[in-house]
Amino acid sequence: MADQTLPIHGALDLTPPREREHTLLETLHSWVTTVDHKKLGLMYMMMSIFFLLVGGAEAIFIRIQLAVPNNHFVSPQTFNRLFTMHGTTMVFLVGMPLVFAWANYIVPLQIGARDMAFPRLNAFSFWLTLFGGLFLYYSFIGGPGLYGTGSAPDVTWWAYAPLTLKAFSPGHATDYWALALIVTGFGTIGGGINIIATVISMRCKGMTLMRMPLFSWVMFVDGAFVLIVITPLTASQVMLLIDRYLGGHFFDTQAGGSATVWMHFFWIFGHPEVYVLVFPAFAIASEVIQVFSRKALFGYPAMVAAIIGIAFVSVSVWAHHMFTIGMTSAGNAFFVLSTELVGIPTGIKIFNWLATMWGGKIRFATPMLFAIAFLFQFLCAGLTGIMLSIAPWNWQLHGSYFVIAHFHYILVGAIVFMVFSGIYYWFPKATGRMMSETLGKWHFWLFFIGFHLTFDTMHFVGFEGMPRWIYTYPADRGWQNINLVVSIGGLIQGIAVLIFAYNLISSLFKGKIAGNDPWDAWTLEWATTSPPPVYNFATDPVVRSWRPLWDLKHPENPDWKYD
Amino acid sequence: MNEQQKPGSHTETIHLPAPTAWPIVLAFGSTLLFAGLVTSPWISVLGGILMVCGAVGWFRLVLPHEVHEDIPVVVEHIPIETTRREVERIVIPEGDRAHLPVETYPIISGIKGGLAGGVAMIPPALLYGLIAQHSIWYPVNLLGGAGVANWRNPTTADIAAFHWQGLLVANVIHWTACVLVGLLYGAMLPMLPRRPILLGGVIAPVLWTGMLHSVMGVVNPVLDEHIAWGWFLISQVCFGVVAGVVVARQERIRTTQSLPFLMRMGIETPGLVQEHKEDDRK
Amino acid sequence: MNAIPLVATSPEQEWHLPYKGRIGMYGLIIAESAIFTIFVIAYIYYIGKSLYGPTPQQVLDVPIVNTICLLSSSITIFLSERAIERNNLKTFGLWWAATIALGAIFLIGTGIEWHKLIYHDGLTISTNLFGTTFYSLVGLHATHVVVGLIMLTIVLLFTLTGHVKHEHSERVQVLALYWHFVDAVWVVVFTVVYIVGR
Amino acid sequence: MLPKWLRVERIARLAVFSALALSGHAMAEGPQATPSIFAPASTPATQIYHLSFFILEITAAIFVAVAGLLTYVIIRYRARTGDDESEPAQVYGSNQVELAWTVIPILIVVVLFLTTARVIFAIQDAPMPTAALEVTAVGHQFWWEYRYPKQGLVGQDFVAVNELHVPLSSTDHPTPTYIKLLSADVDHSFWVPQLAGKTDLIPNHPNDTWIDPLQSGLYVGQCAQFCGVQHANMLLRVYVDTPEQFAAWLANQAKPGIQDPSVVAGRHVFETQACMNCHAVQGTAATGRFGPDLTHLMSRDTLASGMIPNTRDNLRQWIKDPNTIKPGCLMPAMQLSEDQLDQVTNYLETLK
Repeated sequence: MADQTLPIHGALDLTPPREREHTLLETLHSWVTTVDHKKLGLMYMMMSIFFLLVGGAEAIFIRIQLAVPNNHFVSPQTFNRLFTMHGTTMVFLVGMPLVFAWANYIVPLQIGARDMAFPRLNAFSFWLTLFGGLFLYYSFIGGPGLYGTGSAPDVTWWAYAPLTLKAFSPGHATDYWALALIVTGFGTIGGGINIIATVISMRCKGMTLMRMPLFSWVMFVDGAFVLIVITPLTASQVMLLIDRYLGGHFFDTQAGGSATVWMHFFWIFGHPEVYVLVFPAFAIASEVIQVFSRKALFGYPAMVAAIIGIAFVSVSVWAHHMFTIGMTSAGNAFFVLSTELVGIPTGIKIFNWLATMWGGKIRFATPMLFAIAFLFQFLCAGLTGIMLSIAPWNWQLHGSYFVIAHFHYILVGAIVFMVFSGIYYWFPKATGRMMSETLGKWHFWLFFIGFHLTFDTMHFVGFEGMPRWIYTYPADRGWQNINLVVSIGGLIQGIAVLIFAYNLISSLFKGKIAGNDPWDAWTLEWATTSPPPVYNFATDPVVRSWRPLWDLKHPENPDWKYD
Repeated sequence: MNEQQKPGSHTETIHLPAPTAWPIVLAFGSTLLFAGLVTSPWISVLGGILMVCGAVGWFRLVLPHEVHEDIPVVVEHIPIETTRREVERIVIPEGDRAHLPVETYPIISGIKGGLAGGVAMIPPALLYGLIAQHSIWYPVNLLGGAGVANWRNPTTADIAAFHWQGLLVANVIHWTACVLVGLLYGAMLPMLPRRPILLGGVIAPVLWTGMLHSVMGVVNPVLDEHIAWGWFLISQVCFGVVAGVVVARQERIRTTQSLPFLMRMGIETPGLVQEHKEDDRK
Repeated sequence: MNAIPLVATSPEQEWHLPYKGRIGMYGLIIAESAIFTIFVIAYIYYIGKSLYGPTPQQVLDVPIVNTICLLSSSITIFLSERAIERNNLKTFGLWWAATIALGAIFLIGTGIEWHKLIYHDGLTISTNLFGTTFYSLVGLHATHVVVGLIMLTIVLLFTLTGHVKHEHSERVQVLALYWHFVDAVWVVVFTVVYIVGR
Repeated sequence: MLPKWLRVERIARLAVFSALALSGHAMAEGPQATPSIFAPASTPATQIYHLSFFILEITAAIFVAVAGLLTYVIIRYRARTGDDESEPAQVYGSNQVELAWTVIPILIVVVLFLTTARVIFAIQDAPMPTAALEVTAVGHQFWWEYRYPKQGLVGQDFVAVNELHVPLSSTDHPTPTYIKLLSADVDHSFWVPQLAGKTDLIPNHPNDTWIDPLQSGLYVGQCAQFCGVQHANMLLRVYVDTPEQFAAWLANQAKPGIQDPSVVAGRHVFETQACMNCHAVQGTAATGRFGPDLTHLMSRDTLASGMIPNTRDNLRQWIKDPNTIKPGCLMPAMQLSEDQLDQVTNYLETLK
C-alpha cells in the first residue's frame, strides 16, 4: 500500500528541541501555570487518586470500628465525621475529578483536537476543584483543631435538614461542607461547559457526531448532564447558607419551612449524580471491551441512544431515595415505574457489551480483566437496584446495609474497577511505558476478592436489619460475624490499592517502553506518539468513520464503506 | 484545532495558548472568599483582592488578542499498522444479500401486527364477557383492575358494571402491551427457522399464558380468581395468529427459509459484503 | 503504512463547526437555568406557607416600569448586535449604552422597592418564609443583572476607547446572549413573584 | 398459588436462609434477637416478604441468564494459544436482536410495576379498622416518646417512653396499632423490620404506619435515619402483649406517679436541681417535656433508649454522667453530690 507520509515532510526542522534538564522549580512552575489539557487531565487524575487514598483510609477506620460490636476505636463524633467525609470525598473529590480527568486527557485526542475549547477555563476549573477539596479537608484542623477532629462535617453527605441548621449543627461543620462543595461545584460547571464546547466545536474534519468514538460520546453526554445535575445542589446549598448565616427559613421547620424540600432538592441532584459518576465507567468499558475482544462495538447507535436515554430518564427518578418519607401511594407508584424504566437502556448497554465480546477473540490483559469484572458487578448492581426500586421492599431495605452494598457495587464494583481498567489501558499513552502485568494481575485478583468479601456479605447484614450510619451495634443482634468479614475484605482491598499505587510509580520509571499503539487499538489517540506532543497532532487528522485506525490498518476492508 | 488554524494547514510552529498563572490566582481567590465565612473576614478580603487581580490578569490575556506561545513541531513518522492483517468473515452461501437492509424487517410491521392482533383479541374477550357474565365490561374491568390496584375485593357484579377508570386503564394496558409484543414478534418471527406462524401464533401465546397464569397470582391475586384462563388463552392465540400473519405478510417475500440464522437476526457485518465481492479480496 | 492525515483521499468538503464561545454560553445558560429552577420551585412551594406576616398581598407592588425597562433592554442590545455585525460601531455604542442605562434603571428600581420593604414594611430575609424566598429569588436575579452590567460596562469602556472592532462581533454577541437570558429569567421571576404569588 | 411457584419460593428461601446461616443463627417464627426482614410477624412485613421473594425470583432468573451468557462468552471466545493472529469477523449490530432485548425488559418492568403497585396500595392505603389502637410516636434526639391518647381508664393521654407496648393481633380479631409519626427536632425513622417497613419521622410533616403483630414478645429495631451523634443508640423496643398483659400495663401507665413519703429527699433534689425542667412525673410539679417522662420509669426494662438494662447501678451512673454511657446525648451531668445521687436514685426507684 502507498506510503502516505506527511505532505510537509522535509519542510520542517526535524531536529528535536534541545533536551534540557529542568530544575524542580521550573517543572513545578510549568505544571502550575499549564493550560494544556493533557497536563490538567493528569492533575485531575492525581487529585482523584490522592483523595481516593484519603477516602479509602477513612473507610478503613470505619471498618475497624465496626469489625466487632461495642467497639471503642473511635468516638461517635469522630465516626460520624469519618463517614460523612468518606462519602463527600468519594463523590465530589474522587468521582467528579475522575470525570474530568478522562474527559480532559482522552476526548481532545480522540476527536483530533489540539486542546479543549477553553484551555484557561479548564485550568481554572481544576484549581477550583482542588482548592475546594483542600478547603473541605481544612475543616479537620480548623475550628477547635485536631482534637475531636476539628469541625469536619458530621451530618452525612445527604446533609438532611433540619439536622444541618444552626439549632442542631452549631459551629462551622456544616458550613465547611456547603461552602467547599459550592467551590468545587463551580469548578464542575466550568468543566462541563468545556467538555460540551470541545465536543461540539473542536472535532477534526470528517468527524460527525455519529463518527465520534463512543468514549467521547459518553463524556459529551456526561458534560452536558453535569450542568443540570450539580447546579440544584449548589442552589440548595446557597439556601442552606442563607438559613444558617442570614436567618432564613427555607428548611426551618419551626417557621413553616420544610424538611422534605431539602430531600427533594438533594436527590434531584443526588440521583443523577450517580449516573454522572458512572458514565466514565461506561465510556471506558466501551473502548476496552472493543479493543480486547478485537471487535467493533455492537450496535453503536443503540449505545448512543441508550446513554442519552439513561440521562433523560434518570432526572425523573430522584424520589426513589425517599420512599420512606410518606409520599402518597400514587407518588410512590410513579417513582417505582420511572426507576424501573432506567433498567431498560441500562440493559441494552449490558447486552450490547456482551454481544461485542460474542464471537471475538478475548485477550485477558489487566484492563480487560477489570472490564469483565465490571460487567459482572454492574449486572448485580442493576439487579439489586431493581430490588430497591420496589417501594414496599424499599421500606425495609432503605437506609440499611443492603443499600450500602448496592451503591458500593456501582461506585466500587463498576466505577473504581473501570477506572483501574482505564488507567492500565491509557497509562502507556500518557507515559510511554507499560504498567507491569504481573503486578496488575495481583492487583486485580486481590481487589476482586476483597471487593466481594466486603460487599457481597453486606447485603445479608442489611437483610438482618442493620441500619447504616451507626458507629456501634449491640452484640446480641447477630451482626458481628458478617461485619468482621466485611472489615477483612476492606483491608484486602486496601492492600490491593497499595499494590496498584506501587505499580503506578514503579512502572513510571521502569516500565517496558510502550510504543505508540501497544493494544492495536482503533481510535485517534493511538495515532500520535506516546506520550503525545503538546500539540497532539502535527497535522490535523481527517477521519471517515468511528474507527479511523481500523480504516488505516485494513484499507481493503475499512469501516467507512459501511457507514 | 484552534480557530486560527485551518484544518490541514501546516506551519513550522503551532500556536497554543500560553501557560498562565491567572486561573490559579482567581481560583485561589474565590476559595479564600468562601473560606473567610468560616474563618475570618480578612481572609475574604484577601480572596476578593486576589480575585480582582486574577480576573484583570486573565482579561488582559485574551483581549484584545489571545496570548499564544509557539511550539516547534517535531514531525515524526508514525506508522499505523497491525500484525493482524487477516480479518475473518462470516461465510454465507453465494447469491444471498449479505448486508441486510433494515427495511427488510421494518419496525412498523411489528407495530401493525401488534395493533391488528390487539383488535383480534377483543371479540373473544367480549364474547366471553357476554356468555359468562352477560356484560361486555367484565373482561375490560378485569384487565383495568390489574392497573387499578387499590380496587379491594370486588364482587362479580362490581366487575361486570361499567367503570370509566377501568376502561381507561384497560385500554392503556391493552394497547401498550399489544404494541410491545407486536414489536417483539416483528423482531423475532423472521429469526424462527420454520413455520413462524405456528411458533409465534400458537406456541408463544400458550407459553405466555402459562407464564401469566403463574405470575398473576402474585401480581394481583384477587383478579386472578376471576380470570377464566381458557378464554384467556383463546384470545391470546387470536392475538398471536393475527399478529403473526400480519407481520409475516409484511416481509414474506424476503424471508427466504434458506437464510442462515445470523442473517435472519439482521446482523450487520462488513465481512458478509466482502464475501459477496470476491474480487476485492487480497 | 499510513500516517495522519488519516484519509488522504477524502473529498474536499466544507467543515464548519459552531463558534465555541456561543456553545460555552449556552452551557452556562443551561446551568444557570437549573439554579433558577430550584429557586423558583422553592418560591412556588412556599407561597402561602409563612406562619406570620407580612404577606405578599400586603406589601408587594407590581414593578411595571422596571419590567418594561429590563425587557426593552433586550431590544436595544439586539439592535446593537445588528449594528456591530454591519460594522456600524457608532450605532453599536449608542444602543449598547442605552442597554446599560435601562439595566441600571431596573437595578435602581429594585433598590427602591427593597428599601421600602425593609424600612417601611419591616420585611427582611429573616422575617418569614415569604421574606426568605422573595429576597433569595429576586436577589439571585439582581446579582445576575449586576454581573451583566459590569460586563456590559467594560465593553462600553473599550468601545469608547476604540478597542471594539467588527472582528469582535461574535464575542459581543455571546455577551448579549447572556443579557437576553437575564431578561428571560425576569419574565419567569416576575410571573411567579408578582402574579402567581400575590 | 401454584405448587410450582411454591417450589421456586422454597428454593429461593433456602438459598437466602443458608446464606443467612453464615452469621450463625436459624430462622424461626416470632420475635428474634436479629431483626431480620425475612422473619415477618405482622401483615405489612409479611406482604413485603412475599413480594420480595417474587422479585428475588425474577432477578435471580435474569442473573442466571446474563451471568451465564457472560461466562459462556468468556470461555468460548477467549483468545487461544496458537491463534492465527487474525481479526475476528466484525459485527456491527442487529436491529432485530437489539429490539428483542429492549422489548423483553419492558415487559418484565410492566409485570414488576403492576405487582409493586398492588402491594403499595394494599399496605399504604389499608383502611383502619375500628378496633385499632392509635398511638402517636414522637422522635427526639435520641429517644422515643409514645403518646397514648384517650386510653379510656382515666380519660387522659399518657406517655410511654422508649418501650412501645401494643396489643397482640389475630387474624380473627385484628387489633392493629396505627402509629402517627412526629418529630420534635430532626428526621428519624421508625423501623422494626419484623413488623413493618420503615417510615420517617419528619418535623412539620406528620406520617403514619401500622402494625398488627401476630405473636407476642419483644421486637427490636432502631432509628434508621441519621439524627446526630447518638443515632446508633436510638434503639426501638416493641412489646407485643397479650390482651390481659396489655390491659394491666395500660391500667398502670394511666395512674399518676407514686408519691412515696420515704423518698421525699430524693424528690426534693429532683425538683430543685433542674431535673424537672426537662422531665415530667405525673401528679407532681415536674412537667418538663424536653426529656423522657419518668412517671413509670421502673416499669421499663431498659434505660437510655434501650441501650442498658434498667438496674440501680446503671440508673445511678446515668444520673451521675450520662456522657460516660452515651457520649453526645443531650442530658447533661448535673454535678450532683454522692448523697444527692443516692437520694434521686432512691426516688426514681419508687416510680413503678
